[in-house]
Amino acid sequence: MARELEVLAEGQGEYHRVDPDGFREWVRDHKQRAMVPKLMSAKEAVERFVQDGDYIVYECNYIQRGPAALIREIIRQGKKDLWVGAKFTWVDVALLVEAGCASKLDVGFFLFGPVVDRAVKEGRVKIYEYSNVVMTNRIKAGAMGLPFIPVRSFGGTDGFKYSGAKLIKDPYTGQPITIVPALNPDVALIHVHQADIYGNARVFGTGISDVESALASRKVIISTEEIVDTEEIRNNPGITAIPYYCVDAVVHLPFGAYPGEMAGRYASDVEHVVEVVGATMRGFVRQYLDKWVYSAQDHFEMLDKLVGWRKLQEMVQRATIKEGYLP
Amino acid sequence: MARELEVLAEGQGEYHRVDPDGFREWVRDHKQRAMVPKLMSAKEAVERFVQDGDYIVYECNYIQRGPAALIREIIRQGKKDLWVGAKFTWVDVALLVEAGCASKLDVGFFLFGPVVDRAVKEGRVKIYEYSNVVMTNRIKAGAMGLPFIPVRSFGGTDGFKYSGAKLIKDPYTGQPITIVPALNPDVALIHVHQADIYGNARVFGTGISDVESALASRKVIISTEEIVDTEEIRNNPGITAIPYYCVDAVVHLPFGAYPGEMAGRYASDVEHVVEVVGATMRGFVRQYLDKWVYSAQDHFEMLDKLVGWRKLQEMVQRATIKEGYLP
Amino acid sequence: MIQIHTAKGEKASYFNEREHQICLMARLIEDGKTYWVAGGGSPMASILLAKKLYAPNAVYVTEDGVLAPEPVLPFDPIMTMVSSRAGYRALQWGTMNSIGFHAQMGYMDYGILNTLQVDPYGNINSTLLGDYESGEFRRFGGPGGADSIASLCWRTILMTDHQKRKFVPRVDFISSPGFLDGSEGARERAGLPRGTGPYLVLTPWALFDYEDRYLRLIGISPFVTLEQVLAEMSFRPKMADQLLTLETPTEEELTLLRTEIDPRGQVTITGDIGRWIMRREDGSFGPADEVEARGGDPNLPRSW
Amino acid sequence: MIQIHTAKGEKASYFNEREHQICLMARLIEDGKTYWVAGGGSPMASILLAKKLYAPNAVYVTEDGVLAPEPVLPFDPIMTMVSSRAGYRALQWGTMNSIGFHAQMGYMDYGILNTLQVDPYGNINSTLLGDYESGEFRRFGGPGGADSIASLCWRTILMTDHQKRKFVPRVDFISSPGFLDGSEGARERAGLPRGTGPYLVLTPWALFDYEDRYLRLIGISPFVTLEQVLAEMSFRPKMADQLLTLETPTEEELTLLRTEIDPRGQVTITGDIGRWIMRREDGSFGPADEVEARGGDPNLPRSW
Repeated sequence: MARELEVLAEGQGEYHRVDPDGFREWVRDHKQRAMVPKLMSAKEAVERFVQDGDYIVYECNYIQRGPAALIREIIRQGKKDLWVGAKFTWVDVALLVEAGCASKLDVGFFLFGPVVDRAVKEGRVKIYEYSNVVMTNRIKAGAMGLPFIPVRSFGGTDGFKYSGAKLIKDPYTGQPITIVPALNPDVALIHVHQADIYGNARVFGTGISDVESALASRKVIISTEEIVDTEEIRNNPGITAIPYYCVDAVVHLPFGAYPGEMAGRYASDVEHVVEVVGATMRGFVRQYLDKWVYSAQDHFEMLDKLVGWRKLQEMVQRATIKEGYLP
Repeated sequence: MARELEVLAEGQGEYHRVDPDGFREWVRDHKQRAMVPKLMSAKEAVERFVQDGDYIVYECNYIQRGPAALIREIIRQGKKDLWVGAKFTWVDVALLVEAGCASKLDVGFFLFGPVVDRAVKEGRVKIYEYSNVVMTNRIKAGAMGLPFIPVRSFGGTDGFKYSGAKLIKDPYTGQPITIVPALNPDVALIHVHQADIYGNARVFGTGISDVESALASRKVIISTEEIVDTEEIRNNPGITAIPYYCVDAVVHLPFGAYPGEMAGRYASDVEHVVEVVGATMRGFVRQYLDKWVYSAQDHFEMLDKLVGWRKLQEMVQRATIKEGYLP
Repeated sequence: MIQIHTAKGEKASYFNEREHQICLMARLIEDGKTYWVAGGGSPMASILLAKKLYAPNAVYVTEDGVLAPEPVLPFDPIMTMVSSRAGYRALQWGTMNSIGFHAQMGYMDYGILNTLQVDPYGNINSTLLGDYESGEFRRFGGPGGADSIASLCWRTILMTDHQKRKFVPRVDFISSPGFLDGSEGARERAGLPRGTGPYLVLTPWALFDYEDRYLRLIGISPFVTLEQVLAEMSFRPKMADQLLTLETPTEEELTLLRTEIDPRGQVTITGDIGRWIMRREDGSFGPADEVEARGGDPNLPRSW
Repeated sequence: MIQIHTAKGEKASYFNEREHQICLMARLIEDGKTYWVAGGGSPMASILLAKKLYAPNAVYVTEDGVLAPEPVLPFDPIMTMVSSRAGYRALQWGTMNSIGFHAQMGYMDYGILNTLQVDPYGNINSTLLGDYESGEFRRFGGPGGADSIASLCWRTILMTDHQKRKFVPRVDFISSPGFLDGSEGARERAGLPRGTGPYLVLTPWALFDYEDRYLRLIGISPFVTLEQVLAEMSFRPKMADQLLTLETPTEEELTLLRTEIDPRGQVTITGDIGRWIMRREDGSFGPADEVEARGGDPNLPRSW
């Protein structure tokens, strides 16, 4: 047999190691298949489950239902050399780069600006090129336990050259087709509406690839607006988005998406968002971090000291759209 | 470039044509992207959208939420040479074979018996070997617009030899991995709890691969217990299982899963199910068809003449579990 | 070393071989682990019994993607899967694809399967008896979900009857993979995940594990002899240095099985359930004919 | 032949070039077809305007998988996607993966994109200006969803400004594929779906389609000359035999745009919106300085 199957072209970008068997062994040896309580503080969750050098994914941070409080905790703890799956990201990449946390980016999309630009030019940050959908497809493949997945996009781009993609001759159609490496991140950070203490989680509304990220990642930190009883989860099994057995930590963080929106619960803090976008675009990220991240010991102190109940209450009142965001 | 990528082994089974570009063109030329009403009778839907020789998929028929009434209509209309994606099927394969409708089966699993056995031995029915999950993975690949997908099962089996699978050397890990051809069926038959007249459909409870089948198939017939207003769909976009633009026909068929269960709405007709299982196992399928299918002009006449209101009412009363099956 | 839960309480005086097998399997269920259970029947009855008595934190999933249900028992007469009683109060309802992917990622510790035939390497046949190529065969339904369970779970446990025609040197058709030709790395060379494979085979008469990927007898039931066990196999298994004695059911186990889990007897009365066994006061065993009726409905088909 | 909806009612006297472009794009939206709209900004404003005036049955989806919403306008100041106002009363909420797969299967007729640079073959650059290899470049955010939109929708429509630095013979980086090197079958050889590719490019000054996969000028705005149009391109496009005149906005269009769709001016006041144009009574055009304020908030960043 051993018929040939041509590889027509290959990208030259470094890519996160493809090792589905190794991932399986990680799951077997580290994920709790019994229901054990996983409630802990953001500090503990980030200390235990985010290591220097880890590949992290999250999405829509500072926009809607992003894990904003968890990202700020990562910055506070000064994690290093993170490789960020920068798909559907925004200002947070600049925050992580300014804080010295990130050194590699798989892009996607994010809000560029002087801080990241300088870091890239000085070689402190390396960029590998993908697109948002190619990145979520890679995570999807990771969440299927596969080593790679075909995609019908990305072929012919210059990004392809700086990626882990390959163009092969499809053994079924004989036509060229692009395949991309599956992505099994080290860490997924996911903010949800409701979770029980074991990690069974509910998400309402659209998302990018939260469920896939939860399944695909070696370590999963869920932050949640609300802790619900497992009995409540069992009353409606059809709306459980994330099953407990892929979750490592559950952190109860009301307003955990602040300053972003949490659909059905609170609107965004527009002023804050305008401030951080401005800081990113103009390069004043250090000032932003000093003011909003380093100045508070944790999320709750930040809300108390820098935001205040009145503002939070006002954000809640502006969240007038409820349809589809309640169980 | 043109590095070699070995094909280590290949199954010898015929498989439904892999043609993602052809499928795309079918979608472009035949699927309505505008919202147009698609309500019609089962007779019209089957006449218009099931052709002799079509590859059809459905699941859980005569068990729970199966498209039982649609399958009976196919039998009444005497469709020929259907190729059945027989994953998570049961008695229905014997019904289709006895009625002369089916000539090829991709297995999966179904309830064997003398009728299919005879047809296979006489060459009237050909069987290709897969497993339930490999079949639903094939449909998943079809619903992603891909030509093939890797799987970590099926390798080393004898089924592999009589399938469309291939064992290749994974260009990322260097390890052997099985790939299977995507499946884009000609027809999907899906019974749902609620749909609007455009085909936006809701399904409550588990399933096998209904959503994937709807997306992957060239022609999609939805039968539904209940027609709901599109306003109702828009009130909870998070629970829409199937979007209108992949649906070709919406058939309002209360008790359309009869004699199977419809979770949250009615229990199964146990006597009927025992009768049809017995007929399948003992080879009395012709008698079953005469009594239950050919004797009635349509689903409604069957319910009226052969089942009766009292029985239906009793089935409804036995459906006491509601949690998770209501919007 | 295999861990077997200790059954407490009075031993039952009358039971059949199927009941004995299910109670044994229940005692083999490891607490706090995930089980992908094929269809219904004996594997499902075993995990349900285990959760009630020995492994309350064992988690099972079904082929249709139901995660950790608290089912309403008994199941409907035909449907052990997909139905609302079977999926009641689950943690998550998924699909066959979603649960298949979870297993593909390594989330399922154990799979429990039934089978038609098994060989010394743990290969499983549920497709046909006879010769595929010549067309001289009796066909069955196919692997269903068994192929994926046997491929993707870390450890596969097989429940089958103890009959010569079931333990064969070479299965007529590999529907679901065991250790294939038995050579080291054969599964990996076939593309299957590393480190998976057959773990136990349990019949009403005997318990087997694998040594160097070859079936090894490690325990026998007290109502059969080693000679009987070996006589009803078409090949000779390896033998453990010491054979365990497989304890017979307790009254508590049987009561749960007969009144809550399978009151209609679709698993433990209908179909091929083996012999009825009597346990005498002195602990010896003998045949029992037609023991007290349990009210199974003879019109109902065997559960699947 | 390109179909352009006819705008009814009184022509507007004052508008800026961005407003003009958006109104034109709205008139190009085909009713009853599906549109995958990148980000927010001009493409989103165009489809919203079209649905109100010309193409009520056009269906749009967003990158985060929202199918056919009836959004609450105006959007939040920053968020045109993902937010609850943007996804309100959709037919289905999916994910980026699900909508990507729908597009991959051919369900999306059109994609509408913004870009930094475009070349004669419709290749799109949103990654950087300069030279990738040498590191001498100004970097931008990356393709985001644009690569998939340009690859998977049947027809790609590009909205960009009419500037020499945007229309270049060769883009500095192909972030999203056009016709690549322009040869027949180049997309298919790169693994992209058959029969897809660039369809239109619309600037505030001109409309282009493609002839044999090369950009062709087919229409110009009445307030610029052909010479101006060509002078602000770094290559010469093909020319249609007859050039359309692109109608300027109507009062009705602008009122909807300014009061309902973009009342804060984040698309049509903030950032690079081109010149303000005055339309005289006699139908001729001239420059207009600092027209009546529309109340845009200068502290808000441009919408994305």
